[in-house]
Amino acid sequence: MFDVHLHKVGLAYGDLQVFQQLDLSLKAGQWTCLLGGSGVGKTTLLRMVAGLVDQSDIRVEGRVTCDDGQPLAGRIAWMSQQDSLLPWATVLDNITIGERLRTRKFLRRSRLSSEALDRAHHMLELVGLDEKARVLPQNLSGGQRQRVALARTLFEDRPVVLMDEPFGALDAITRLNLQDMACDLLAGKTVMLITHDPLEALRLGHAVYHLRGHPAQLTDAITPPGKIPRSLDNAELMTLQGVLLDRLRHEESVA
Amino acid sequence: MFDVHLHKVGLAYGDLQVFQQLDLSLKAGQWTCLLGGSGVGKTTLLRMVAGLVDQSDIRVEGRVTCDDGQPLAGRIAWMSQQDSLLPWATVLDNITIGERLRTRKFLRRSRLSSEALDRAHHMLELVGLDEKARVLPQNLSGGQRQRVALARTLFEDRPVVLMDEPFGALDAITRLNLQDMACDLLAGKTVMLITHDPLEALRLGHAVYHLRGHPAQLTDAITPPGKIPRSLDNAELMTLQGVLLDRLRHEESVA
Amino acid sequence: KELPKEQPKELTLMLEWFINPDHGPIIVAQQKGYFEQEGVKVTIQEPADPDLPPKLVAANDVDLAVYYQPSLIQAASEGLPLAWAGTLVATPLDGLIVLKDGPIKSLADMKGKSIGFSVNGSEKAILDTMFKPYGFGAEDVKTVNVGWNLSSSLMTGRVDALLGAYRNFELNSLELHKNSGKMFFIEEHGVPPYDELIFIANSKTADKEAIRRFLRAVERGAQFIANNPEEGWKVFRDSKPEALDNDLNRMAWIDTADRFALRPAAVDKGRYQRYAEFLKEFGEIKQVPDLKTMMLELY
Amino acid sequence: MSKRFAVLKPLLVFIGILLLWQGLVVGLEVPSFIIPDPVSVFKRMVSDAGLLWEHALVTMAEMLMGLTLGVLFGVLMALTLVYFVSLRPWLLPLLLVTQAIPVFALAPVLMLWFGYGMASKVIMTVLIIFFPVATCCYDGLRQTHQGWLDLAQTMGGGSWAVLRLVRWPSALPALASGLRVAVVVAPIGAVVGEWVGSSAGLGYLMLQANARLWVDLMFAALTVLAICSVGLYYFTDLLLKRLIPWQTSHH
Amino acid sequence: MSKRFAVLKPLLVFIGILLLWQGLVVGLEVPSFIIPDPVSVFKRMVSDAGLLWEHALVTMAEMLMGLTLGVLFGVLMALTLVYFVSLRPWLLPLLLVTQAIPVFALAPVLMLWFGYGMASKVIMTVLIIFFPVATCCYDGLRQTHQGWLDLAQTMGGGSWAVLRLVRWPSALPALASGLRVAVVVAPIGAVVGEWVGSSAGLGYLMLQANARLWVDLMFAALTVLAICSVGLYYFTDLLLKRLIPWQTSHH
Ligand SMILES: Nc1ncnc2c1ncn2[C@@H]1O[C@H](COP(=O)(O)OP(=O)(O)OP(=O)(O)O)[C@@H](O)[C@H]1O
Ligand SMILES: Nc1ncnc2c1ncn2[C@@H]1O[C@H](COP(=O)(O)OP(=O)(O)OP(=O)(O)O)[C@@H](O)[C@H]1O
Ligand SMILES: Cc1ncc(C[n+]2csc(CCO)c2C)c(N)n1
Ligand SMILES: [Mg+2]
Ligand SMILES: [Mg+2]
Repeated sequence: MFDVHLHKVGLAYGDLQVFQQLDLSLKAGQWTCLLGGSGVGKTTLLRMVAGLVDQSDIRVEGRVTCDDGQPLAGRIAWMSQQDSLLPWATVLDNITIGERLRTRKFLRRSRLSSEALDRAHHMLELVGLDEKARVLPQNLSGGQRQRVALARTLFEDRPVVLMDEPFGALDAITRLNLQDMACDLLAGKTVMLITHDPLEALRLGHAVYHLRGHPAQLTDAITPPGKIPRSLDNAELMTLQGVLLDRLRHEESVA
Repeated sequence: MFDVHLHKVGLAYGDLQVFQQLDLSLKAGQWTCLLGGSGVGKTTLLRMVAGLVDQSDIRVEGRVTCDDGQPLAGRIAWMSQQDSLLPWATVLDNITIGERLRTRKFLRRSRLSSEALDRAHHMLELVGLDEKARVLPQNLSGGQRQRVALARTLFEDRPVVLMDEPFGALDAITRLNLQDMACDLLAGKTVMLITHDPLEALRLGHAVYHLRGHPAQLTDAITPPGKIPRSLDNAELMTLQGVLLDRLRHEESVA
Repeated sequence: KELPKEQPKELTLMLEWFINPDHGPIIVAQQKGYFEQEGVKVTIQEPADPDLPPKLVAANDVDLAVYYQPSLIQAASEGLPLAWAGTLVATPLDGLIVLKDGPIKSLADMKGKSIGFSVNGSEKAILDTMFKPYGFGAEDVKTVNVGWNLSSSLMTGRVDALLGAYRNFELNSLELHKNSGKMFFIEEHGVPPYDELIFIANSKTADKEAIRRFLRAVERGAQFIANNPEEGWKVFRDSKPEALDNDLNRMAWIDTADRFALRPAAVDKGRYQRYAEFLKEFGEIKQVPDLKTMMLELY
Repeated sequence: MSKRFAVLKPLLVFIGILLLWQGLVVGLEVPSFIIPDPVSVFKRMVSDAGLLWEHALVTMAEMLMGLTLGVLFGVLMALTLVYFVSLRPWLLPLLLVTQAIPVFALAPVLMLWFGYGMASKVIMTVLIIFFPVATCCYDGLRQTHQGWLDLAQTMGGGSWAVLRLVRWPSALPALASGLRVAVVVAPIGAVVGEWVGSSAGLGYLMLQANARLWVDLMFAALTVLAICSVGLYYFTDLLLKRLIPWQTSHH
Repeated sequence: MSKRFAVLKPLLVFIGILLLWQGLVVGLEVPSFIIPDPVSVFKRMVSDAGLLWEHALVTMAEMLMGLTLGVLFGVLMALTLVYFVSLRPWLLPLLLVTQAIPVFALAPVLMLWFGYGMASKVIMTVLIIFFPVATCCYDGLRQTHQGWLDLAQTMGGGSWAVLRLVRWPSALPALASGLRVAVVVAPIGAVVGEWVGSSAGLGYLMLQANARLWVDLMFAALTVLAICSVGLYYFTDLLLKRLIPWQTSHH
């Protein structure tokens, strides 16, 4: 168990300085939620943590460290905003791609352990797609694709999980169910979650940050009380939602 | 002004009967909202209305007609669930692609009328992306891409507008603003909107349907009172939301 | 004697190979203006594909071509409208070439060896005849088509012998590359003698008057070379010095100068009959062609 | 029904070509020593079936070996270009030079270097096939969707695994174009090789027939060659469609 | 700095090849008729510069004309295949047959119909180039993302407009592969054409030189040809990179 620290990170696409001198800590075993206007830089920040910003046209500053001294690379599961499913692989193969990518075997079809296969089927069941296991992604609906991507991320079973709007394409009920499921499965893991839904952030986050401005800055964290997933009937949550919506609205007037 | 009627439509992908014997009317000048679980068939239904289901592996039944007797084709603007931006075209070119596709000119670069160009810039301003006009889609954030797709749909200025989760990738505030904007611009148009957000449906829909089951069936319409966009403070809306969430939850227990 | 005509006739002549001393009389006639004086205007073309000239003549695309007597007989027996229209070299030049200090000392050693050739179509007849006294035939050697690479394929050892390489030319070429060659002359080993290089024309549409004038000029060219071989060389060389002025051509010229037919328009039909029967005997042609159509009656 | 018709169509086209050919020959009075009529070619094909078959086997063997090696080398070259980025500016010109030198022009010299046996024809075929395969495969590999590569990176995939599971399948459609070109171009390599120097094969037979002015035999050999390569193409096409099923839906 | 170095690299490679070549020839004592040493080739290039230049012009003209026409026809064929779906099963076998027959086997016919001049060589080049371009362009056009086509359909785009604004740009990367192959293959076409019958051009010069055992002249011609086509390739590559800017970011 380790915290992840972002030290004075900054990033620019060409002339566009997305953020600068930003500090953030992802507490070990906790969910850190990130809200923010469209195009403010959430995805960019998440990619930075994931170590995906080494392209030539991107200028990067600062460091991302883990407080156990080990590098972060190799210890994350990342779910991108686009589902990034491999079109030639069945749903099952998509879910287990990480496992297969890591086997060092030189075989034609690296056989998965039956344990892994069982786990993959279990994941599919959890996201409600067990009967689609052998289907190609192009034959899935938008929400189904997102659920497959979610299942893939959960299947990875890494200590740090980075998710970029994992429930965005889901209907309200499925979303709540999957939130619960994710909380359950990711208990004890360090999670960074980008979402557009303030309630979702309050329901799941141990710390809820708001990214805003140009270059983007982080507000102080809101730390809703209680265990996650929190019930939405909670009165305190509603109060916090008011605070949050105020912050979000404030941003608009600033921008 | 004309209504659009779906008569006993049915569709199957191979063995998968998505829906059957479905009737639905899109009232002239009104917003019809469609809710439903992930993978139930909303996108499929919308594509059917848009006339996009002529692939070989799809079995289609029923008819889509307009009550003015004219065909529907050529009178719709369609916004798909994926943003479908052309990667080689700038944001501005993406927005005006419809206009350019329809000019019958054989020119190297069909010149847009300055009127059209102004309108495109105006659309961009409305979705808050005026300074990104010359940027390629690959340099946009997820929400920005969706806003460009929305601007493209609105730019089309067709009597019937079909939108598949047009606000799904947007943060709460931007979403509210763009809903208002869309209501404004689409006043008098016949709109079919798929959404996952019950509140969004209640806020914007003259009629709110719920698609559920296998094969999918439509529930009776909920018809919230008052002009759109409705205020969320409205008490009646909250009651209706309760009804709707009940329906949605009920579906889950059935499935 | 015919007077030079006010209206010169135009002829296109396609050679059978790139320009070399074998074409001496033609080049000399061109250079010294004999063609003009005889009232023909000749355009000379070199072939890129050695199999093309007869077809072009048959299709009336060119008027005349340099060709081989054995090949003419074959073409005629296949029904192509081709006919003899003059002789350029009246003796065989072909032969079986081996390396002088190679393992092959006599034809008997050829059994099981490989022979490179530039296809002409009578290899089987020739080889069968040459090897017969030693108790084997064409099927006991391996024949390899080597296209344009006659001497180099022998020098690199890719083949053990060559057929279709000329005694006046390829032998010198070998010499120049420090590989002495030795030739088994085919006419000394049972193959009926024939005219190595002849002119052919379309048997149906040939303009005999033009050909007569052409042959007169070629005859004068051959005469000139016979009388002044050194001078002839200079004329030949200077026609295209950048391509022709080299050691190989100089050496080949000497070996070629006395082989040009001095009576290009004369014909020995018996030779054609005999060679055709020879080919027929070895199954290279199905029937002996009609000499009447195959030999243009010039006079 | 329609499946069976699909097989019929190429056949009909084939018959159409034959009719056209016969029509042209008769109509334009093309002399038979330039192009013979299909009937006499067909007669030759029947009477010399054994001969044609024997030489066709040689050519087919050369083609198949050339194809196998050419595709192999092409793919390896593409992989090298993609993975050893620093080697790229050195390799690319080298690759170009090997291609810019037309093998045809080099053919006679190649024969001297590698002998008149099969090796030289296989090498010619390889040289001809190699470049389309390498180019298409390289372009395909380069254009792998960045999102997938990012994903694979965060998953800690070794580069071999990433190649096998991500880059390779994503490059398959482009590689397929390259393979289709390669298959069609392969006969040229083999036949030119035989033309320049050989003692067997359809190219050799064609040359022999041509020199003897047996034009019908020459066209019979040509027809056999055409049949071989059309067959090879359809076979490859079928194979590729099997290998890239996720593509077919876009049709 | 690094830009300038990028131009230097191919040059260094070139010099490297030359040194290796010279080393091999001298070291292994290869006889000059098998492969000449670069020094004597270079001498030939200097002494016969005029001759080479003259023939190079002819070949370049043939190549460029062949390229233009071949690319044009290839693209047109691809468009026909994509747009006239019902024609496809008829055209495809036809297309294949034209390719399966080695062009130079048709030489006599081509010579008869199109004469001994440039036309027949241009036609040869076209025949050779045509197929890679058509295949790649066809594959590119076929694989246009269905979402874009659906969008265009709902927008009521005419098929010409859809082609120009959607299908064409989306096929460009694939077409680029085809063009790269075409550019590199073009010299083969021209040279084979010259081989089959001509009185000018580098191919002609090479054949003549080869038959005369002037291997140094042959390699000089070969070198000139190689320079021409490498130049052509880099030019095309630059052009293509300009035309497809949205691709570069994936690198
Ligand atoms: N091309 C296809 N081929 C086969 N099955 C398909 C195809 N597209 C969708 N389906 C299936 O049809 C059903 C309906 O899909 P559709 O995309 O209409 O769902 P949806 O209601 O839009 O879902 P979502 O909210 O997740 O977007 C799903 O079960 C899906 O798996
Ligand atoms: N590859 C890129 N090149 C240049 N600019 C980029 C690139 N990707 C993103 N941007 C810009 O950087 C800014 C931040 O983008 P980012 O994707 O991080 O936003 P986001 O907060 O995730 O937004 P959203 O909620 O819409 O997904 C945006 O203004 C976007 O236009
Ligand atoms: C100098 C010279 N060398 C070789 C040949 C070619 N050649 C000699 S015989 C033959 C086949 C017909 O007999 C061929 C092609 C030539 N014409 N001139
Ligand atoms: Mg984002
Ligand atoms: Mg959908």
